[in-house]
Amino acid sequence: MEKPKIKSWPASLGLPVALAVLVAALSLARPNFLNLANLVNLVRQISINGILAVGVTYVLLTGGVDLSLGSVVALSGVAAACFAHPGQYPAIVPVAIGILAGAACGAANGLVVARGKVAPFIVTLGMMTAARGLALLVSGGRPVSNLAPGFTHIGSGNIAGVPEPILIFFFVALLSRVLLTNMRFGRYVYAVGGNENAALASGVPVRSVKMAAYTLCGALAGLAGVVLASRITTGQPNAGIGYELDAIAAVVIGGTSLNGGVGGVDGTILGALLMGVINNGLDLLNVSSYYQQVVKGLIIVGAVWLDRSKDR
Amino acid sequence: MEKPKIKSWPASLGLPVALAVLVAALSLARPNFLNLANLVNLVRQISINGILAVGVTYVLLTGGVDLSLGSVVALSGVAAACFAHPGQYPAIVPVAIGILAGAACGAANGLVVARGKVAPFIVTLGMMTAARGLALLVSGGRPVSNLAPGFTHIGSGNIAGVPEPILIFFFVALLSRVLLTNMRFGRYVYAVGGNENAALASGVPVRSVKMAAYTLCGALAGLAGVVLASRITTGQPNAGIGYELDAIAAVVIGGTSLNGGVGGVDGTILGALLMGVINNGLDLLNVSSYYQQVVKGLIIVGAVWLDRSKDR
Amino acid sequence: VLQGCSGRQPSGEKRPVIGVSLLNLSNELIATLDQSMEEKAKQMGVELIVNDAQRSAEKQVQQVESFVAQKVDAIILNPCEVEASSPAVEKALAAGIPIVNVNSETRAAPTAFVGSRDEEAGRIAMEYLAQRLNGKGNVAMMQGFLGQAAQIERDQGARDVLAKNPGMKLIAVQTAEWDRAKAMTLMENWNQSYGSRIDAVFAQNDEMAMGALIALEQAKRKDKVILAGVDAIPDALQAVHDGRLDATVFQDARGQGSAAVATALKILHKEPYEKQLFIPFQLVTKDNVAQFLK
Amino acid sequence: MSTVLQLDRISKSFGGILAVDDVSLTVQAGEIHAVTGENGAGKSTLMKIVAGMYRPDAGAVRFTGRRLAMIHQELLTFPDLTVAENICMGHEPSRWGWLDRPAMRREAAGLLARLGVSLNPSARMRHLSFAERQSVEIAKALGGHADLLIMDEPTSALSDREAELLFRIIGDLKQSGVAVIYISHRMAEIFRLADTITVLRDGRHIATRPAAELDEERLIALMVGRSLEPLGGLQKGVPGETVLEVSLPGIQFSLRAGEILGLAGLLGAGRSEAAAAVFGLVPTAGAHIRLAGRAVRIGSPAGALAHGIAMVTEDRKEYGFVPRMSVRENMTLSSLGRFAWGPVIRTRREAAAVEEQIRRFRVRAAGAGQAVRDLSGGNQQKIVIARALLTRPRVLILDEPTRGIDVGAKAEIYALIAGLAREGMAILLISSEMNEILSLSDRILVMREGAVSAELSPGRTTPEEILRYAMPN
Ligand SMILES: Nc1ncnc2c1ncn2[C@@H]1O[C@H](COP(=O)(O)OP(=O)(O)OP(=O)(O)O)[C@@H](O)[C@H]1O
Ligand SMILES: Nc1ncnc2c1ncn2[C@@H]1O[C@H](COP(=O)(O)OP(=O)(O)OP(=O)(O)O)[C@@H](O)[C@H]1O
Ligand SMILES: [Mg+2]
Ligand SMILES: [Mg+2]
Repeated sequence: MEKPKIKSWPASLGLPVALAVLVAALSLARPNFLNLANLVNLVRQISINGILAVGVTYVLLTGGVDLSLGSVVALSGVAAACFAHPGQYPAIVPVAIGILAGAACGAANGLVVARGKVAPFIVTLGMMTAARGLALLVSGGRPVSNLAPGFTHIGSGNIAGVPEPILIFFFVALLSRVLLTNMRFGRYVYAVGGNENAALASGVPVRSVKMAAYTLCGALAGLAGVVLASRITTGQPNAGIGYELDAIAAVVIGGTSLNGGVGGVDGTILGALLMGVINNGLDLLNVSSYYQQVVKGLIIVGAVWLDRSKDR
Repeated sequence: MEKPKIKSWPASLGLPVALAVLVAALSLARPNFLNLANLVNLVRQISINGILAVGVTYVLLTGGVDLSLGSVVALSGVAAACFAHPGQYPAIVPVAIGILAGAACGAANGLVVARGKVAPFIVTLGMMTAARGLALLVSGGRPVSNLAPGFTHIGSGNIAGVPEPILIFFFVALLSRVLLTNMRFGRYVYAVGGNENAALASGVPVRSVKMAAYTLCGALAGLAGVVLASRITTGQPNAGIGYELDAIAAVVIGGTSLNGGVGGVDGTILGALLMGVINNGLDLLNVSSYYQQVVKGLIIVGAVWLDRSKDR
Repeated sequence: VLQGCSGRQPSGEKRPVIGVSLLNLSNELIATLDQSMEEKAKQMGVELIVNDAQRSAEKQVQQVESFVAQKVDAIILNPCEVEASSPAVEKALAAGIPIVNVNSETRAAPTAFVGSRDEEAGRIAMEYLAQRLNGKGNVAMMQGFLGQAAQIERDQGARDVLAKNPGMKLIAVQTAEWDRAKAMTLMENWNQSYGSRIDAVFAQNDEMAMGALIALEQAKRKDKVILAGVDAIPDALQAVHDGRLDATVFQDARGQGSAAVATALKILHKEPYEKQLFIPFQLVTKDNVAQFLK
Repeated sequence: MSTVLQLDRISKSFGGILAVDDVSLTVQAGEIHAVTGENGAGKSTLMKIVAGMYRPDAGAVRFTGRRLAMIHQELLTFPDLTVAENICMGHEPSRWGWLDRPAMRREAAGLLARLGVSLNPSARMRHLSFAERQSVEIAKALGGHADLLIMDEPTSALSDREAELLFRIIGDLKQSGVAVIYISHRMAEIFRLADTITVLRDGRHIATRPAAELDEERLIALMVGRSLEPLGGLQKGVPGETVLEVSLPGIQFSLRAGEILGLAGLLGAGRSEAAAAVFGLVPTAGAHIRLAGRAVRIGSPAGALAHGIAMVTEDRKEYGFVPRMSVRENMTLSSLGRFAWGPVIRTRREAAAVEEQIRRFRVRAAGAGQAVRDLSGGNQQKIVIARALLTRPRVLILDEPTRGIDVGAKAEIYALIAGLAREGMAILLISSEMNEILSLSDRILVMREGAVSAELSPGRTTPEEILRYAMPN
């Protein structure tokens, strides 16, 4: 009975199974689903959502939430694009600026959450609106285009045959996994989300941990913004709308609790994959747009339901 | 020492003060802000968000969340509009159908949350996608127009000089206030959100309470959909996008915790008012759209910060 | 930021105040429309109160209600929806305030209309594809945000042309929600499932056309697919100029904006004005792109 | 006498751990039935099965009464509701769903008065101390007109005075035919109250005897399966130089190395609050703290730990541990720096240290990886103590350190505390158990209504004298 009624869903076998079933069904219906080309395609498509989802995993683990992701993606994409015109700077400059812009937004979120004790929902909702406004201001409401090939290469190039967005996503996921499972900081993140009072009483620097989590999340949103801008070869002030919900959904599908303290990056990757497979599969099956939405909603709930009922 | 670090923020004086300051500042800057016409205007503008916010207050109090509100608004608006063509049925029929459609969505959410123990975030995110798809399916992707005057009167008519949407909002708010503070059901809602295990151990019918909360929330979203359709004289399959965030924001600004168990309808009304004043005021001041978003984000966070720091 | 103060200053002659409610200022086309209106207003000595409805018809109705409460002299409405924005028009007319619709139409008849018909854009683009394909081939269509007026009408115009060309088959239709990134993903998936079967793609706006273009280029299939968009945003014009994008359809937002302000002033000054001023769409291809590139 | 409850061969396991193993039990109306056993013996699990919160893997529960009420070891309260709402939850006075608030307040006030607790029925639960919340839970259980009352360590945080009042009420209930299952680690209480005593060990039923047939020694032997060394005289340390000087409004004391300072008082006297102020858990105006003669500002527990002050809090569920984290992660949470190489945790070192503590405290867990929320109450307490000790503090604050700990482990913890003092640790001991205070302390401070009312020496005082200074006048 100490077990709360909302399940803890440790990364159980349910999700991989749901994923496998879906993949099997799709590859029967469309043999080209399992093409190497399509699989690379699929993973590249989820890489932006994946980077965002890994970032927001930190925040959700502390028991917070970040609704500003989508707007931060737009702001950092625009900021990066402003410095990425041909002949201006080497590509590293706009990349750094994008990431910094994101980190700054995240740090602002973290500051108000940790110091001001305002509910993260409100803080990041405010940032969602404000960052979007800033993105529009910076860009004058127009896409910032004409970007240098060195910059757009990030989104479209390959290294050893693997698309760069995939490499970036894997790198981010791996690093975060290490940070969360093998580092002191990771422990603290779980402790803050698991029982903030106990963490405080155990001497965990709760405020700094929260600050760090939001800042990391923001920086990764900045990185995602850079990858997106580079992929679509423009900084779009109205890019990324709704990305926060997709990212949070991937994390929660992956078994991280919105109450904090439980979950991790492994689940997040699975969650992002599941969402990617659904999107890609429905497009491949050419399900009509209207039905696609209905079906998508049902599959997500169904997959999670299955997953949770395994460990009941 | 028993005091936890996360505040319970009871409806303190901070929010009314923030609201008063804002109103004073606006009426100085724009004398016509305090016109009766503009005030009526303002309250009418918040009535749809207000109805939604009151509805989602139930859900948030149980510790859940409902992201499907906006889509349910669209679905029930479309459903109602299909039965509201001139000479078809008396206006009560489409109204009832709209509310029932909303209640059905809410009940489906409640069922999966209460029985399936799936995280409300995921369930209602699924419903958000699915209900939007249904709205598009039902309407064939086109606005359902040519509605009977009896139906459109709801959104535009007055009773004793007061616009009907305002009356509906007040009625809903009053009823919910009584339900939550004076009725046994209300206690149970707070109990479930405050400590689900304790509620279970005390003999509170936790599942039914959750079902009821989601169903009520859905029904009120249905009502909001009807009012909206009547106000814009069409059932729009793409109406209501983002309404869920506005509604939840109003509730949380009003002091209801996303963790459940704390808050109430009074705060929600204040929260909706605050958001209405900000929107209306910024429009009246003719603040440019881009700055408006930045300013709006800052004001919301600022107001809540002020409110919370009062009782620290 | 706060432009001027009230329109009713005690000193001097009172300047007319026009309330403007725009569909969505984070849309490049609307931003251009706004800019041209503000320029024209400055030139004519008019005060504009510009509100952004952010794609919500309800918000638009609210904004017009606010204008009525503020007793502005005239309203310019850039409607979100044909039907849903109609109450806004009716409310303004009921209050005796002239209202000019700009860019797209509402069901309720305003005092005057300045703009174009989105159906025409869909028709022009699809006719271009039909001509390039000689009336025979497989077409895919990327839709805008489902249920929005521009999506519905551009869809309609394109389908009308397809109905007249039985040799052209619409093999795939999906929404990419006006979004470049979503369009790119959709095109990648189409490349996977249809491969070389797609002969032409019609994207209902240029953002999506640009997304599809990048995906096609990366798949090295652009030379086999004809691609057309709508709106003639600078990126698309540049792409047409560079021979990457085949065609786009120009919508004269600047012309619409200044004509709308001019019409509103004519109404206020009780001068004769055109009740319906159609500013036609124009097809842009490599042949004529130079005249659109500034 | 009629049978109210019959348990027939109940078994329950949690992922491989057999918590309850084939237990049968019968409880009669008007009987007070004590259930005893070491930490982790399966008492709470068995009771939760009776209350219907767990479904047994095997066996049957036959409850023939109408209503059953249970006071849980880990309190189950609604922190944001009022005392009255907590007490009436589930059986609110109402007509057609419409609440009768005055009646609720009256009922709550009446029940609390019977328990001798003066609490405002409109106070928010969140603002009460653990002991006060425990009394509210008791009042709630009494208010339900149950014919079977299960009390899982109801007095663990109550002082003798409140406990005494509770025993009188239990006596009254017995007279009116209510059956009571009573779980406690306090021997005196058990022999004072129980008609029948059941002993569990490792989840198995060991014995059920009339209380008259047993004495303390024999009961303990049944519980632990061996005989314990008598507690005897604890060898204490020799107080050295002054380590800690505390000055709070109304409270002043100093603490020397190797000294154990006992803090006695009744429920709500302010002992926990004072300790929390020293530890930096609540920012307190007018707090002046000197460590080894130097004035320090302690703004947070992290600061306190950095200064070598560690604390075991009274409310372990709220402040003691992170429920979903494992035994290992919880134990090292305060001292991760010692087990890390820069930012990287050295897992092997950590595991070794944790294993040592598990052995030292005889923690009954499936392993170091088990989540702490799945441990029994007493075992959770051991984890919290181990976590504090792993920081190697100079000053250790213990607030009800043996709450929920069984007799055997209690003796070991007493020996441990005395040993730490001998090694030179300064210890501030807050306890509601008179025995604990009297046998461990070198000096005793008594608190009353937020201020120190007396300083006594354990050798020359009596429980009666302590109580006199503790009672509000
Ligand atoms: N939810 C659970 N999951 C896994 N193991 C559990 C769970 N609940 C209890 N246990 C295990 O069952 C055993 C019995 O626990 P229980 O809480 O019944 O002991 P207890 O007799 O009440 O002890 P205490 O005196 O310490 O309160 C313990 O070993 C505990 O670790
Ligand atoms: N966070 C709080 N807010 C308001 N009042 C509090 C808070 N914490 C404690 N109190 C009150 O302060 C008084 C002292 O409580 P404290 O917990 O320090 O008592 P105590 O001596 O440790 O006794 P016990 O723990 O046995 O109740 C109590 O009356 C309690 O209600
Ligand atoms: Mg127990
Ligand atoms: Mg205490």
